[in-house]
Amino acid sequence: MDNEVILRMQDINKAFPGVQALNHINFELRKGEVHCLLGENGAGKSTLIKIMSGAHQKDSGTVLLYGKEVDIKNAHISRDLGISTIYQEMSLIPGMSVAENIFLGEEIVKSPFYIVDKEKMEKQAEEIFREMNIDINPKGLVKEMSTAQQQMVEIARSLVKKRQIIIMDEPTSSISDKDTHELFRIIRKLKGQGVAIIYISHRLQELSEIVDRITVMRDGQDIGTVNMKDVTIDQLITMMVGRTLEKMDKPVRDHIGEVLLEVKNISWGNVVQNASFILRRGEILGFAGLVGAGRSELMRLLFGAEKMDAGRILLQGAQVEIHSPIQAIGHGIGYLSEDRKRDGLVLSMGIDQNITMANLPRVCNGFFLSRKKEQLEAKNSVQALNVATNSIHKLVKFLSGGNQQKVIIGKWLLTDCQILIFDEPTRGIDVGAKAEIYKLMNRLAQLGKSIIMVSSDLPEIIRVSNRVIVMNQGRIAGEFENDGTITQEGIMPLMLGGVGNVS
Amino acid sequence: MFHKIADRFGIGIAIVALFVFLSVSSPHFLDIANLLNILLQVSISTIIAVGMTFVILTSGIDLSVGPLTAFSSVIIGLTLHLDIGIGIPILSGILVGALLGFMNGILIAKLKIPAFIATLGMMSVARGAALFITNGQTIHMFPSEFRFISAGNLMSIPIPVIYALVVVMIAIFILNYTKFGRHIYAIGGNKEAARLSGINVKSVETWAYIICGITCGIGAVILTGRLNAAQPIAGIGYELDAIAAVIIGGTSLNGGEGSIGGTLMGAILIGMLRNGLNLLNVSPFLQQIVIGAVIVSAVFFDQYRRSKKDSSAAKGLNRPIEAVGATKPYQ
Amino acid sequence: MFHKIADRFGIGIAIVALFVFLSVSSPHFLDIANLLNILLQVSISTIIAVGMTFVILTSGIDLSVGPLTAFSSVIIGLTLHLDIGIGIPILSGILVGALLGFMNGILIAKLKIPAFIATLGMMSVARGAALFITNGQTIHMFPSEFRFISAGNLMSIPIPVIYALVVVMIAIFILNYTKFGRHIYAIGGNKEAARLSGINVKSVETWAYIICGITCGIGAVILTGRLNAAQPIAGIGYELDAIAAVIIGGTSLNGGEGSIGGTLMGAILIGMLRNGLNLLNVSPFLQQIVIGAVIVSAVFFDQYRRSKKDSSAAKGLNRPIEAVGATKPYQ
Amino acid sequence: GSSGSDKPAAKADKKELKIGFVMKTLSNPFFISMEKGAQKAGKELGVKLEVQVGQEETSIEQQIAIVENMIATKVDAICIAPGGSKEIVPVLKKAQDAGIPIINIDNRIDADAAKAAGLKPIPYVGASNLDGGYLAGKYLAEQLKGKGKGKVAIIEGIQGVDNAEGRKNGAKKAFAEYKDIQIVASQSANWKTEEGLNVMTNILQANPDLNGVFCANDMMAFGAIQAIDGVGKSGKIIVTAYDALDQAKVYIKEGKMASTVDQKPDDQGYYGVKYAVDLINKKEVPMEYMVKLENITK
Ligand SMILES: Nc1ncnc2c1ncn2[C@@H]1O[C@H](COP(=O)(O)OP(=O)(O)OP(=O)(O)O)[C@@H](O)[C@H]1O
Ligand SMILES: Nc1ncnc2c1ncn2[C@@H]1O[C@H](COP(=O)(O)OP(=O)(O)OP(=O)(O)O)[C@@H](O)[C@H]1O
Ligand SMILES: [Mg+2]
Ligand SMILES: [Mg+2]
Repeated sequence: MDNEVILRMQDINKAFPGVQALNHINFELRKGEVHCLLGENGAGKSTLIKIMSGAHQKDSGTVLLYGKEVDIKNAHISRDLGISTIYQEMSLIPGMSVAENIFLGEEIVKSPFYIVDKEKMEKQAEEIFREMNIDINPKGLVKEMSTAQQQMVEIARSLVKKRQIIIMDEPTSSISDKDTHELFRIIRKLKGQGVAIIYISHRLQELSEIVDRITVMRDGQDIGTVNMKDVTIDQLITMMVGRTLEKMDKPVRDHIGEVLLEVKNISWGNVVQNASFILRRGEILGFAGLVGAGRSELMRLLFGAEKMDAGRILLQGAQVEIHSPIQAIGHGIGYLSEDRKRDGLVLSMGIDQNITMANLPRVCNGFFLSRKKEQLEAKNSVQALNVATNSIHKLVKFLSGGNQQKVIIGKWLLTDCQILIFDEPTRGIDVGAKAEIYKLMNRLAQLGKSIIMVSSDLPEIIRVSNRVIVMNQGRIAGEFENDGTITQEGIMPLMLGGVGNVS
Repeated sequence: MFHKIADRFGIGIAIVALFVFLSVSSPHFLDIANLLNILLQVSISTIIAVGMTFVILTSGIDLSVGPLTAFSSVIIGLTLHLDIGIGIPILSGILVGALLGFMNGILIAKLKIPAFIATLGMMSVARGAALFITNGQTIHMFPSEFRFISAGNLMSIPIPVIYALVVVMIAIFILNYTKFGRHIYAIGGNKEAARLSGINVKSVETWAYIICGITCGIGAVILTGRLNAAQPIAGIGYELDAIAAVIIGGTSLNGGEGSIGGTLMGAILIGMLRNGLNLLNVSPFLQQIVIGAVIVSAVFFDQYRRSKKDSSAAKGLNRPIEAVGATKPYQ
Repeated sequence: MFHKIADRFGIGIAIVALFVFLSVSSPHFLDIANLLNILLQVSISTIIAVGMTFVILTSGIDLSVGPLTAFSSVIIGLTLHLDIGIGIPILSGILVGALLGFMNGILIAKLKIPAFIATLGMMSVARGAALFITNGQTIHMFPSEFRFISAGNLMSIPIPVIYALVVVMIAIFILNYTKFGRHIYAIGGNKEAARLSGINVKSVETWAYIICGITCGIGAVILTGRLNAAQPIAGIGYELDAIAAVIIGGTSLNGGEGSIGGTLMGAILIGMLRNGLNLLNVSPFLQQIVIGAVIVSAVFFDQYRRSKKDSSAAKGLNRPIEAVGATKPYQ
Repeated sequence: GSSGSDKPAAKADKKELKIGFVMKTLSNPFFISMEKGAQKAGKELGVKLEVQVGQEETSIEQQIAIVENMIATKVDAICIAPGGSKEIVPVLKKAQDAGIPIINIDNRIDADAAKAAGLKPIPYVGASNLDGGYLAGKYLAEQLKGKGKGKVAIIEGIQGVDNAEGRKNGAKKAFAEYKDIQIVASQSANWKTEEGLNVMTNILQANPDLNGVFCANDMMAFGAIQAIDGVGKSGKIIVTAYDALDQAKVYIKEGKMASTVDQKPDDQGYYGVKYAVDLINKKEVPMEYMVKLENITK
């Protein structure tokens, strides 16, 4: 029975303070299909799947599992019903081991006394990782893992037991292409076993590889469900955003000026080794590399968030000391960190207060904060960046992931920094917003600002940057001028540690 | 600020309920003299709770406020007896508070010692030091100018009440209308994000403890005047009173969320309760039971109200973004 | 467990240093009798600190341990005088502790009252109740079987020390080898994640407070036997001692990280310090200064050591960078 | 509420008198028996007592607040055992200014402070801690095996508190009269039994040849006795203490304790209330009434 409907959601409504997150949503999931939820940031995708997983309670509507109405009051019930969820926001316990996290809530126990069977859990975790074809130590602590490794641990959690439904909310937003590849292989295998998978992603290119059907959402409503093979990506985008997007400009080069920043021989343990590069005025410099290549760390050193072991930084030819973010900002360097919840936002504050946080003097009258100025600046940013919110006072913890990212960008745009470092700026961001961010970076570059963009999305790097630097195992492995000829195939070997053709 | 008081509406209701109950059950409660008494009796704890609010907003804690107050008080007492007027003694008391607060700040912000341990240590050290320099003796008898300025009456309003009001106003202003105040909230909300936004986390954190020390110094001035004595053992239990006021007022122990207005209400709730139980002549053993029960109920009620409000707001009005520019800034 | 003790190496060094210092400076310190004394004197605080560790690991706090102990002790005293043997009194003391802990748990986990306020309220209520039912009087003189079983010696080992050891062992076992123990850590590490993993957060949290109440009950049994008296005002300041032991032992007030082994070391450090200062007959004023300074220094030293270790770990010096060469190239 | 008494005063239509009776705390048996004495006087004289105490003995600010509240509720007289002999003065001045008569019991108001504040003389009912400490110290010295010769220790109350310092200094004064008595340790146990036990254990560890100990209250002595029991020296080390709790008398009978000083708290309470009523009725009262200190021994 290939077309058997496992899960049917009818007329689901869900409101949060000041926003109707789900508005009469209908959704059905068939056995053995990969069903994609697509929509702009804040469309309500995560909210919908959280109702399935028991994390949120619906306000009204019915959920039918195999035709029978179910009341998913909490996460436990959801799992007992055979639903497993990988959340967009990581939900791991940092101080516990990988194996413990994987089995959290369904630990394997043995007699006597129902002792937790660590060995067995570690062994099974190892098997899961072997199956996933990745190398993670089940005994290692989660807090010592990179974001990507943590994401793989999240994925591993859903493979512990056999489930009928697996929900994946943006599983690929922070993992490498190689791991994505492995994930797809596993998804196909699960599908073959009749497992239904709900898949959420903003990476439209990857959809065609695995997805069968797509439900598009906009502003909490479902726009429609289509078969993947019947539509083009452009059609999907139109459904998502309700209009067609203009085509992206090629990187412009004519405004690039003199050398602004020179980084010489920066080292930090063996994470960053002897890294040197230059950055010109008005240039967009892309940093490519595999997960854990040391790009983020290099940027954090440059920004003074970490103290370098060795190395020098020259701004307009003069050496500068940068030992703290304060100094970096003082020299006109801004940094948008890759983990926005951990390092970027104050979740308990409003949008306005987050936006002005890095440059409060701008909204001060002398010594005093001017609420008026602050609101004006915040309102301007919110409109310029198209943040989806009903109030500039909304606490950022209530924003969808993509809109949170826009708030951080707004914060740094308010600082007037000459050099802006964007670390994975489009992670978890919808196509429309992505295009806006690219446009924004281009505009900033044309205004004479210099931009460094770290990204694990290779096509994005090639599309946006004027020049590309590749890092591998903490070293700078190569550099390409983006004169329109570079390709993924050209960069990839350097990322993997091979010898490349440095142009 | 005022929207934050409104946030704490639940505690407000609890206060009103208690007020009405006490007015009905004790014929003396509503006397102006008694109401002024309540304010006078909470003035010191309010001032110190204000300092504590700064600390807790940064997600810290200060257990040393009692001994800090005692130490400042002793310094004030000793210097008053030097016969050098009253200005220098008052100033040195407040400065000593600031200094000890600064030491707390260094231990916590710079040396990364958990605030609980650092201030627990300071609690012990400052108490020991106060006892040591006085040899355990109380210092007493101070000039009447000092007693007037620290604890007298101005047109029948107790001066400590005025000080408390001024401290509250300044604190509200600092937290809501200065860069520093915003930084306090940011640090409590997310220390790493604050650091990466170019906020000097160590300095702001240290200043929070200095401010708390200063409020202890001010508290010490009032206390010394009120008692006409400087006791090395003064201020026992201040930390619990201050923290309780802050948390009853809705500030989270995790930092980043809360307000001075809430703290003020918390302090008043506790003070009114103690006063009322005295007036009603409740047995001392029962008093403790009642105080505990009322505090928990008030916070429960507040909590309950807010969870209701959250869920009803959910069904609520969508305020369009365009309208934001038109709204008046709340001052 | 053992790797966790090694984690707390800094505190271990502080303990050893203090040990050596006291051995050299007091001729009586190294007597077996004195070392047993120290263990005896820390037995109650260790047991209660174990319960406190459970609570703090869930990112809670329990300020009511002192009054809980007093209340249990009073119940034990009253029932012992009913002449119904010693089994029922001991059991009822422990059960009463569990019951009050359960009430704490309900207030916190179910009614969502901040732990600080809920247990502060309980502190006041339980103290008042203990005073009320005894009318403030101490209950004296208990059967010698009770005194033996609660505070006697077994082959010259004080029985309370044995109890403390057993409690420590059971706690280590629970926290490290049972599902419940892992859930305690999970809740403290990330409550929302724990909830989303299907853990019954409310129940686990409530149990943490029940366990803390039980340890207070056990502490009360020992205390009642040691003093041969049940006092409604017993246990003043227990909460600070217990929390200090837990945090000195490296458990974070934010929950999720820490160990019973660390708590044990924290309790021993404090006990040894007090014992040594008594032996050396240090002036009581100075004692407070010394205790504060030593605790802060020990934690600083521990912190410093760990930050050294962490920073080298962060640079990946003891961790292999992903073996990229081994992976299959993509496409 | 002040009405509703079913036991009218002697003169039928006269309003019932209300006396504020303020003590340090009620978590100490000393004050409980003081209250008993006061209540006895209250019953006999047909007055209503409003008994108020601080949370702990050191809660002087709470006492001040209590007195302020009593002024506001217009009690007819205040009978107070101050937590601090100097600190209480300003608020008592307020009470006098409001025309409320005051009786001072237990802890004597500091004369200098009173004079400086312009306080009208306040009758005092009580006992001297210094004298009591002296009495206990003297008895301890005499009871030592070597008669005025040996090693002794002092277990102090909360440091910096008037009665703790008075008792300690009294005992020290007594010991100083014997050149062969050596004070080998003086440590605080904060009035608490458990600390008394631990501190005494440690003192015994450092001074195995200790001959006697003076404890500034019975509660700490109870702990000390357990510690002495623990090293099997019950009765061999002389324990003298203070407060004359019932349990102390039991221990004295058993020979575990040598003596305890009785400050007659019930008498203090009784006479405090009695004189307060006299003051209200404009009768003459003695400016000082010292209850007789009694050193209770076997
Ligand atoms: N806990 C919450 N409280 C208040 N509002 C919320 C909450 N969670 C989500 N929202 C709001 O609900 C709407 C839908 O959010 P949701 O997270 O489902 O979007 P999404 O489609 O997953 O977006 P993204 O692609 O950015 O993850 C948004 O407007 C968001 O601000
Ligand atoms: N705080 C930290 N503690 C321990 N190890 C860390 C920490 N931060 C980074 N690392 C490790 O340092 C190495 C370099 O990481 P970095 O984040 O700089 O790489 P990247 O190229 O930006 O890749 P990513 O896509 O993961 O961000 C990785 O092995 C990572 O696991
Ligand atoms: Mg989402
Ligand atoms: Mg990175």
